[in-house]
Parts: sequence; C-alpha cells; structure tokens
Amino acid sequence: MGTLTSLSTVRAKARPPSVFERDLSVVFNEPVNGEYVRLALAAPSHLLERCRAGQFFHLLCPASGEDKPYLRRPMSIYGFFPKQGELHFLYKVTGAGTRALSKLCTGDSLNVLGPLGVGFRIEDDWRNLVLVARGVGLATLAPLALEARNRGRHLTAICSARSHDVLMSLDYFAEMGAEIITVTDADGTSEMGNVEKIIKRLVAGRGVDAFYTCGSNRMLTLLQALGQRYHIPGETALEQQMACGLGMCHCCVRPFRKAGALVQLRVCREGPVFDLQEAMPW
Amino acid sequence: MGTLTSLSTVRAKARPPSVFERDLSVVFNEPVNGEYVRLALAAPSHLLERCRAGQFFHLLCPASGEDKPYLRRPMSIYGFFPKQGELHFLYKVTGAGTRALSKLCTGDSLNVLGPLGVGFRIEDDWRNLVLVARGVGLATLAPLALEARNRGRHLTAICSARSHDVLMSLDYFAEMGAEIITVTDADGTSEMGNVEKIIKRLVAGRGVDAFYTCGSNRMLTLLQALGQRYHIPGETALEQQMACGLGMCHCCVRPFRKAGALVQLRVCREGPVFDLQEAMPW
Amino acid sequence: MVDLSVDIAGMRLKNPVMPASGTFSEDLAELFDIECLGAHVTKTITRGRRDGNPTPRVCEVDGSMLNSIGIPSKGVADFLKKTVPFYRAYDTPLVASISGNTTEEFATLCREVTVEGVDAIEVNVSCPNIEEDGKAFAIRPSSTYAVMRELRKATHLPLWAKLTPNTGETSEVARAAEEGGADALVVANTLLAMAIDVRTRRPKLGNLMGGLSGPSLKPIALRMAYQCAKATRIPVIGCGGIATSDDVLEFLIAGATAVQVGTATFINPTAMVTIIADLERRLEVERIASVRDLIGTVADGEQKAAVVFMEAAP
Amino acid sequence: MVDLSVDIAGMRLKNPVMPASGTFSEDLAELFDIECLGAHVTKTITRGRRDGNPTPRVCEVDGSMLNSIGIPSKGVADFLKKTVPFYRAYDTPLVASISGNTTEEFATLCREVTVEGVDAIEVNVSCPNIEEDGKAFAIRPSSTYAVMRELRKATHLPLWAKLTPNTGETSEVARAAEEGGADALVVANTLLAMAIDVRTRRPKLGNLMGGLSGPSLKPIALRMAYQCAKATRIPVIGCGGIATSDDVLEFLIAGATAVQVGTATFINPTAMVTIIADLERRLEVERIASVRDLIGTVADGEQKAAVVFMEAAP
Ligand SMILES: Cc1cc2nc3c(=O)[nH]c(=O)nc-3n(C[C@H](O)[C@H](O)[C@H](O)COP(=O)(O)OP(=O)(O)OC[C@H]3O[C@@H](n4cnc5c(N)ncnc54)[C@H](O)[C@@H]3O)c2cc1C
Ligand SMILES: Cc1cc2nc3c(=O)[nH]c(=O)nc-3n(C[C@H](O)[C@H](O)[C@H](O)COP(=O)(O)OP(=O)(O)OC[C@H]3O[C@@H](n4cnc5c(N)ncnc54)[C@H](O)[C@@H]3O)c2cc1C
Ligand SMILES: Cc1cc2nc3c(=O)[nH]c(=O)nc-3n(C[C@H](O)[C@H](O)[C@H](O)COP(=O)(O)O)c2cc1C
Ligand SMILES: Cc1cc2nc3c(=O)[nH]c(=O)nc-3n(C[C@H](O)[C@H](O)[C@H](O)COP(=O)(O)O)c2cc1C
Ligand code: FES
Ligand code: FES
Repeated sequence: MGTLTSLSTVRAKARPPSVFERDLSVVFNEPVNGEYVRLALAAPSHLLERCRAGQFFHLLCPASGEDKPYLRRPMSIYGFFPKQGELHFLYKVTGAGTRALSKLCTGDSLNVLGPLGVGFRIEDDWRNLVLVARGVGLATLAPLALEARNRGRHLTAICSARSHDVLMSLDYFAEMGAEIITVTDADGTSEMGNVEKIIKRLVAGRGVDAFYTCGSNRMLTLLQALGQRYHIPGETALEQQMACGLGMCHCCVRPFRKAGALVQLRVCREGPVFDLQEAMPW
Repeated sequence: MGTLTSLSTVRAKARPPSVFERDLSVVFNEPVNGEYVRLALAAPSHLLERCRAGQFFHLLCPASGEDKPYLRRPMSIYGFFPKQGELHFLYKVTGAGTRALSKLCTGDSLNVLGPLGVGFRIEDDWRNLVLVARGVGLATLAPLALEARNRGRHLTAICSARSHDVLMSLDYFAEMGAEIITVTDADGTSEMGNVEKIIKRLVAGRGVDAFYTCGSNRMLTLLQALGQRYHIPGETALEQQMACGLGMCHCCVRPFRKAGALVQLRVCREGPVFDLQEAMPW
Repeated sequence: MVDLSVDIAGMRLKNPVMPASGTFSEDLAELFDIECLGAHVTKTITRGRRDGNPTPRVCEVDGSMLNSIGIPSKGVADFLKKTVPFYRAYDTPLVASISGNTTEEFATLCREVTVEGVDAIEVNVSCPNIEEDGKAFAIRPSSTYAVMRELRKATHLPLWAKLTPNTGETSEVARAAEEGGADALVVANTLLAMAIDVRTRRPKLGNLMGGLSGPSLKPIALRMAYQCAKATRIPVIGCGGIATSDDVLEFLIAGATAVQVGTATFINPTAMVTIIADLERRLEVERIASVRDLIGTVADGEQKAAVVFMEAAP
Repeated sequence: MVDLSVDIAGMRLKNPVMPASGTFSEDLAELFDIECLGAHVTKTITRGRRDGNPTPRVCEVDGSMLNSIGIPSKGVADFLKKTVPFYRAYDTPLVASISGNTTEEFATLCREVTVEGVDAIEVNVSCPNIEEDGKAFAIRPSSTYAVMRELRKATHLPLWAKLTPNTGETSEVARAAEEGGADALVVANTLLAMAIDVRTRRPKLGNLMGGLSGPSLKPIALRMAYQCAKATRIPVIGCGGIATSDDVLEFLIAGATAVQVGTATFINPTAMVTIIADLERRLEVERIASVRDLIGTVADGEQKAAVVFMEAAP
C-alpha cells in the first residue's frame, strides 16, 4: 500500500510501467508427473528482473476444443532466470483453464500479465529459513530457494506429498543448495505429529529465523502454533478466486487478523504472501 | 411438404433417418483462387446416395483464433461422389464461419448436418437444360451438371464472373460434358443485354426446356422475363439467414408469388430451390 | 436402473428433457425417434393466421443468438387438423403452446386447443398485452394474474405459464401466475436484445430488436428458475441456454423439476438425445436412484433468507 | 486528424471511452498512462465502511462472468482523503460513483462528494432501496424519480444515473431519471444471475446470486442504450460487454454518446488503450471527421415507431 499513497504525489504516468502485459513464447510445456505440468516461457530480462519469489502472473489461457476459459488464471512464479531469459510455471491440471494451458506447444504464444502482488520477505537477519510445502504449494515456494541462495541464506525445505512419485522439485531445491527433508503419506511420515517433531529438531539444532508455507491448511495451523511458541516469524502464500489480478475488483479478498480485528485484504494486491500469524486457516 | 403430411399416418420413428448429423474428416481444403476455397470431406456412401443437386448441408464451423462462430453455416453441395466417398463444397471466405472453415487441415473433422432441403427438379421431358451462374452461385449449380450427365441430358452452362481469373468450375463442367459459355465484366460480355442475346440464340437453336440460376438478382429477373416470353419453366436457388436448417425455427422465410398471393416459405425446407417464376428478386 | 421420470402437475414424463416452443417441430423426427423425449412442445400458435416479422429474423451474437420470428402462425384450425394428429402417433405427452394479444382471444384459443391428444397447454404470457400498454402480460404481476385467471376458466388441462426474463419482478410474477391458476411455470422465454451491423449501420434483425437465447441466457434463466421455485409451490420447468447434462443438473439442483432445450438443438439437432443418455449415465455413476432426488438440492443454506435483498444488490 | 471528443452534459471528454465503476482503480496506472482515458470513474462508495459480500465473489460462466462484490467501501472520508487527491494529478475529468440504501443517505453522500476535483457524480441507482421492498431504485420509474429529485437538490455537479437491466420498464425508468434531474444515463449495470457447481451443489458465488457482465450482456445493454436514447433527450453512456472498437461503434450508432468498459479490462488490462487507438484509426480510414457524427445514426427507419410494441414481442 506504500506505493499507492506515494502515487498521489508522484504522478503515476511519469513512471515506467511496473506490471507488463505481454505475449510470450513457449519454450517447453512438459508433464512433470501424472498431475503437474512445467511451462517455460521466453521472457525479456527487464520483465524477469522485476520478478520476486511469491509473486504471480495472471495468464490468459487460450481456448482449446471445448474449453473456453474466459477470465485469466493466476499462477505463481515457479522460476525466473534473467540469464536464460526464461519464466517458469508449475501447474496442476484441474479445469478448463489449466487443461487449455496444458495443450500449448513449443513456439505457441501465451499472454501473461505480471509480475503481480507482493512476494516473500527475507529480512536481513533471517539466516536460517524453513519452508514447508505440499502439493502445488511447492510451485509457489520453490523460487524462495533461488532467492535464498542468491542472498546467501540457509534454507531447509520440508517437502510433503502423497507418495514419492509425486514429490516434485527435489532437484530444483538440491540445485539451489537447500537441505531437503521429504515426508509422504505412503511412508506415514507426513502426518502433523512427525512434521512437528522434524521442525522442533531444526529449531533446537541450527535454529530457525523464519517459516514459509503454502497450500496446506494443516501446515499453516502447525506453523502458526510453532511460530507463536518459539517467537519465529513467518509468511504464507494464499489463494483466492480472482478477476482482475490488479487490485481493482475486490473479488479476491480474504479475512486477516490485524490488531485484534478482522480485516479483508486482497490476495492479488496485499498478497498473495501474508504474515503467518495474520492469516486465517480456511 | 408431401413427406410431412404422410408422417401423420406412417409413424416417423419407424423410418430410418433421412438427414444425418456426422463428423466427417477433411480430405482436402484448398484455395481455388483468391476468394474461394474447395473443401472435400470423406463421407459414407449411404449419406452421399441421399444427396441431390441443389441441396445443402449445415456446417458446424469450429472456433479458430478470434473467430467463434456459434450458429451452423449453410453450404450448397458442390459435388457428391459415392464411388470416391467424397462430399465437396465450394465456399467464399466472408466472415467468422467461413474464415474458421478455411483453417481446416486434412484429417481434421467437421460436423455436418444434411443433406437438407429440396434440390433441383429435372423433369423427364426436360432434354436441354441451361444454367446461368455467377459468383458463388456456381457452387450451387455445379452438381446439376453431374445429375444432367447421369440422366443423359444436354446442359449449357453460362458462367459469369468479374474476370477470367475468378471464373471457376469450368473444368468441372467440361468433365461433365456440359457446353460452356463464359462471360466476364472484364470483357464486357457479362452485361445483361449480351447474356440475353446468348440465351435467345440457344432458344432459337437446339431449344431450351428449363432454366436454372442462382446468386444473381439480375440473372433471376432476366430468366423470369425470358421464361415467360418463351414459356420455359425454370428453377432458382435462394439464400436466407438460417438457424436450424431443418424447418423448425421459421427464421429463413422469403416471400413467393403463389396463385396471386404472397406466401412466406422456408428456404431450408420448401427450398433452397424454388420455381423460377414464383421467386421474388431481392 | 436409474429413474429419470418426473411429475409435472399430475402428468408423468419419462424423463425431464423436452424441447422449447419454437425450436422443435415434426421435422426433427427425420433425425431421431422423438418418442425418446419427455414431452413434445409445439411452436406457439395464435388463433388466426400471422405472417411473422420481416427478415433477417436471426443473427448471431457472441456465443449466442437473437431471433425475431414474431410468431408466424397458420392458426388454430391448421393446428388441430395437422399438428395434433401427427403427434398422436406418439405416447409422449403433447404440450400445445398458445398466445393471444387480448385476454379474450387468449382464453378462446385456450378453449379451442383443449382437445383429445393435447395433454397440457403452455401459455406464452411473454407476448404483448395490447389492452394495456403493449408490454408482455408476464412483465407485471397484475396482468399475469388477470390473464391466468381467465385462462384457468377456459380449460381443465394443466396450464403451464411461460414467463419472460424482461421483468424486475420475477418472484412476484411467479406468485401471481400460481394464484391465477397456473399448474407449472416455464422459466423462461428470450430476453429482449439488439445488435447492429457497424458497417451498414443497420440493425441485424429486420425487426430491430429480438430475443436473446442460448448460452448467454443460462445464468439469468437459472437465477429465475431458482427464484420461481422458492416463490411458489408449483413445478418449475427450466429453460434458457441448456445444452448439456451438466446444464440440466444445474437447473434441477436449483429447483426445476424438468427442463426445455431450445437453441442447443439448432447447433446440435440431436442435443436432447445426448443429454438424456448422459443424464442417465451420470445418475448411474453417482448412484442417484431418481432424478427427482436432485430437485432443489442446492446448498443455499444461510443465504436463502436474504434472497430478496440480494436480488437487488449484485 | 479525427476528432474523438464528446460532450456529456457540458463536460468535454477527449474521447468517448472511460472505465466502468468497480472495474478500475489507481492500480491500473501501473500498466499505462491513464491520462489517455475519456474520464476516470471510481468504484461506487457508500457513506460508511462496508465489508462487502462473502467469497467467492466471482465466477466464470460461458464466455462471461458473475460477480457479487457487494460494494465494499472504505467510506466517504477515505475517498475524499485518498482517492480524490490521487486523481487530481490528472487533467482527465473525475466521476465519483456513489450509492445509498435510503434516499437521505444517498443525498447526504451526494453533497459530501461535491468537492473540488470531482467533475461529475455517477449515482448507482441499481442499489437496493431498503425503504421500499429492497428492490433497486432503478427497477421502477416511481422510485427512480423520487431518489433522483433528492439527489438533484444535493449537488450542482452533473448527475449521471446508472440504470439496471433488471427491469421490464427501461424506457419509463430512463424518462423518470431525466425528469428527476439526471444529466446523463449510464446504461447499464450488471444483470442478476446465478451459477451452481453441480459437483458440490453449492452456488458458485458466496452470495448465491450476482451480476452478469461481459460479452453476454452486450446485446441487452445495447438494446437498453437504444431505448434510453429514444426515450430521453439527455446523453446516454453505453456500458455492457464492450471489448473492441467495433463494440464502441455499435453503441454510438445505437445512440450512445460515450461508453464505459468494464469486464474487458480484467481480460486485457490495456483494452481501453487499444480501443481508443483502434477507434481513431477506424474513423481515419472511413473518413469520419468526428466521433460525434456517428451518434444515433442507426438505420432504424421504418421500425422505430413500433419500438414499444416490439419490446414485448421478440
Ligand atoms: C496467487 C495464486 C497463485 C497460484 N499458483 C498456482 C501454481 O503455481 N500452480 C497451480 O497449479 N495453481 C496455482 N494456483 C491455482 C490456480 O490459479 C488454479 O488452479 C487455476 O486457476 C484453475 O483454473 P482451471 O480453469 O483449470 O480450473 P477451474 O476450476 O475450471 O477454474 C474455474 C475458476 O476458478 C478459479 N480457480 C480455481 N481454482 C482456484 C484456486 N485454487 N485459486 C484461485 N482461483 C481458482 C479459476 O481461476 C477460474 O476462474 C494459484 C492461485 C493463486 C490465487
Ligand atoms: C442454402 C444456402 C446455400 C449456400 N451455399 C453456399 C455455397 O455453396 N458457397 C458459399 O460460399 N456460400 C454459400 N451460402 C452462403 C453462406 O451460407 C454464407 O456465406 C456463410 O454463412 C457466411 O458465414 P460467415 O460466418 O463466413 O459470414 P458472416 O457474415 O460473419 O455470417 C454471419 C451470419 O450471417 C449468415 N449469413 C451470411 N451470409 C449469408 C448468406 N449469403 N446466406 C445465408 N446466411 C448468411 C451466417 O450463416 C451467419 O449466421 C449459402 C447459403 C444458403 C442459405
Ligand atoms: C427461433 C426461436 C423461436 C422461438 N419461438 C418461441 C415461441 O413460439 N414460443 C415461445 O414460448 N418461445 C419461443 N422461443 C423461446 C424458446 O422457447 C426458449 O424459451 C428460449 O429460446 C430460451 O431457451 P434456449 O436458450 O434453450 O433457446 C423461441 C426461441 C427461438 C430461438
Ligand atoms: C467486479 C465488478 C464490480 C463492479 N462494481 C460496480 C460498482 O461498484 N458500481 C457500479 O455502478 N457498477 C459496478 N459494476 C458494474 C460495471 O460498472 C458495469 O456496469 C458492468 O460490469 C457491465 O459492463 P461490462 O460488461 O463492460 O463489465 C461492477 C462490475 C464488476 C464486474
Ligand atoms: S482480483 Fe481483482 S482485486 Fe484482486
Ligand atoms: S432455418 Fe430454421 S426453419 Fe429454416
């Protein structure tokens, strides 16, 4: 909101656009496993340089066969690589929009709007970061590993999934030098009691300066409790149905606890990343 | 309408369907000149055997890019070849539907509904047939040459166009053994006075038993006059905006002179071929 | 075996899928056995002959269509002589759609079509009432009630009132129709709309304005079907943009007992056949014994008390 | 050089393209220079704070969308302190959209936003009138007239009345607004609609019902714009499904003096920029000197006398 009030004095039109609407060309669009697809788009560096972990793009999915998505679809930045000139997404095929997206071929073009929203914060004195991710939450949290490496922080990634087959992004995290802990339903290791034990061990060990999570209600609740107990700050990324993605329509609000009261904040503008303790389980 | 009243006694459901809704596969879809495209579909012989010159199909043009045609588009049968198993159309690219049609590739599928409507009549004692066609009217009249040959009639085709480049179907008519007379705006031979002279020569020569036309108001008016003067019967195919194509919606009516009164008839059901003298210039 | 049958005011339909008036005729029997339908609904007729509106009578708008047919009619004599006998060859119930510009004309026609072979009468009260200001009867509760009361006196057959979306008082009109004697509500007719060719600057319809039908109408008709089901105790027959079995489920869940399929038949003439088959399969897969178990099952819990307020405040 | 400027009740707009209330905010300035727009129209505010409706507040329907935002508002104080100053940096006229649930509240707010920096007031009379039965003011001519008369007394600024499509009396409501003192009509707001998720059987909107906007609304809004232009002598601002310069031409030809673009901005945030550029190019190519030469040029010749009748008989 800081940017918004400053606009009233500095005339907005004097500034270069900070959000882009562009047709980007598909580099690849490949299945990761039965459910997820990884999409890479060729993007100019001035766009990629504006990207931050936790931000998202609003994608204009093309019509494809019976599927005629109308609204844009929000999708977290999975990776942004100014040197290669690539912007990556990781998505789960769930309905008309993502189904149409999954039909894109190399060379096709896709209209994107972004980067949008507020990304993850990494305060200067947060040395040891812990992220806990499950399912598609991984897509949102993955670029945090990239930023952590770039800024020389230690990151532990606790990755949860139904089974080892659908555990994603392990290579990605390994490449970024993150420490990886995997838990699965198949092993019985993903239940909350065990995750709690793992995190407590991390706190007792090298210590934890910040938690990050996304995509699981139970993880959010657990981290809120541990954060309160050990006074560890944290952040979570949230989702909501969106129309504009820019803050104009007020479709995407969620309630947050702020100073004892419930306030409605826009996921697309004040989020999608929010303070861990202010967020409400859904 | 004869079939309709008979239905009240013979239960319709006992009869096999006489109109088909089918996905057919594209054999080719090639430009004929700058404006027209010829489309060939692979079709089963039981469908092709029901086709008559003058009938049409109602095509479900696919969405393509920005073009999202909703209603079906009526298109005359340009050729039907039970032996090769092919159904042909000749169309002019004019709007969303035909533009989408023109994007079809070999092997793509197209949903068609037909054959629909009443085709051209060739009475047993009509030996010498004359057709006068211009522009896209050729598409509708061409299969008449096929039927004339099959039934051993002599056909003279007067083909009119802006210039020789856009004169179509000459090979087709030649193959069917028709006598061809071409007139063009470029030569100045297509003006009505000249066409009238040509027809009068035919009447005076081997004689004319029936006129057929389509696609030009001026031709229709000329043939109506000559038909009355020489007592030569004839038929014309007409167009109108359509929704159902089957006779249900009454969208496609045009006025006709019948027994001194004006009556509204459905182009899709009582037509698209009508008596030459009953038709009204538009 | 799932049970697709539904009951509309004492009339049993083998399934809840029937054609919408004006989008169906004997001609469709050339494509499939129309005995498979829940009912046969004929094109609206007037007492006397009418030519209908000038052409073009149809045009396309974004993913839907406009029409201004204007109810051409061969009159009631032709209907009784040709149409009714045609459908007598079928066991499927026949629903005759009628319309009139004055209450008296309407009631007379209602009496005239009360014949053997006609199983219910759909009264198209979306037609103009020339005794008042030319607005459709079903735009106002008062004129709806007045015409329904006279129609009720004119026949012992079930009366289905077909409502218009061109009103701000759907619930009130529905209640007025019920009080006036309607046995069921058909919701809804087309929505008044317009399109202009920007090249020629001419209206795309010969009649200037026409009725919107097809997919664009669906969310509006669904809202009306829901309102009518809440506002009355008589069965609601949903109509507007229905093209798939999912659309049928949506209307049933909202509170409709049956549905009519209109424009979809123009796009896919066998749409109703496909919908019925899909519906049966869906129920089997989801182990729902009867289609009637779906009616009005929308999970509207907390909100429904606030419906009137919400009506006005999207 | 073509002239794109138009005049709305004495206010000169550099071009006829402006955003629709609720689909625009300061945030769009991050994408392009919003000085290029004909006017800036703010989201409707109420006097006090309001949270708005439960989520989900938006869903997709066939090629369009439904919303039930419910006018969340930070109240008039916030508006005067933050919103008005933001737009003061622009030369483009600022139009403040307001709403109230009682005539008095509405009129008070109207007075409060009559400040320097606000150039016109758009009164969203499509909101519920809780002093009557909760229906929107603009559903009936009588309540439209009554509220407009009070609003007229509350300000000297141009008053734009924003009408609702949820009525069977568009022409009458338009005349009532004019008589009540409106300087222009914005035609129209969203159309009440509904969608249900057939898997969960839950309404797709947290509020059960919501407003339809986008391409599906266009032929309905166009019809209303035409009706309003015929029924009154004040300028009409068309709104509903406008996404291209062709759509703008269609509304101008139908009789609108300017247009508002809503949902299209959600799909293509730079839609208005593209539309303005395309419009200029179109006029150049077709050698039309001024966009004003297009207004109301629809070739409705013979039909227009019969409009009222046709309204009821598609
Ligand atoms: C900020 C943000 C980041 C996201 N990042 C990712 C990601 O990286 N990878 C990924 O797979 N998914 C992500 N999602 C969820 C993704 O947006 C939805 O899965 C997608 O919109 C579904 O569209 P659909 O047409 O395939 O499904 P449908 O169910 O057909 O969608 C219907 C409508 O609901 C909306 N919708 C459905 N699910 C969601 C959801 N979970 N959140 C918001 N809107 C939804 C759609 O946008 C569409 O408008 C993110 C959502 C948000 C809000
Ligand atoms: C019985 C019949 C046979 C026809 N045969 C041929 C043929 O063999 N070859 C050919 O090129 N064209 C033929 N036409 C015309 C053809 O149907 C139109 O050119 C086509 O529908 C245009 O569609 P569009 O989407 O490209 O154009 P658009 O102008 O975008 O169409 C908009 C709407 O108007 C309708 N429409 C436009 N022009 C016509 C027209 N002339 N007649 C009827 N509806 C129209 C379309 O079907 C559509 O619903 C025939 C028309 C009829 C009625
Ligand atoms: C071409 C056409 C003709 C129609 N004629 C009538 C009619 O005669 N009587 C009537 O009550 N409704 C008529 N309707 C309205 C339909 O019955 C139906 O209510 C409307 O089209 C909405 O349903 P749909 O979206 O499934 O088409 C007609 C609709 C169309 C498209
Ligand atoms: C998300 C959303 C919010 C809206 N909020 C308002 C509002 O606050 N006040 C108002 O008068 N109209 C509001 N509208 C209606 C629009 O201003 C416009 O009238 C309508 O959407 C039709 O135009 P469109 O089809 O171009 O979107 C809103 C519409 C949408 C989609
Ligand atoms: S999606 Fe429009 S405000 Fe967030
Ligand atoms: S197109 Fe429907 S009756 Fe001819």
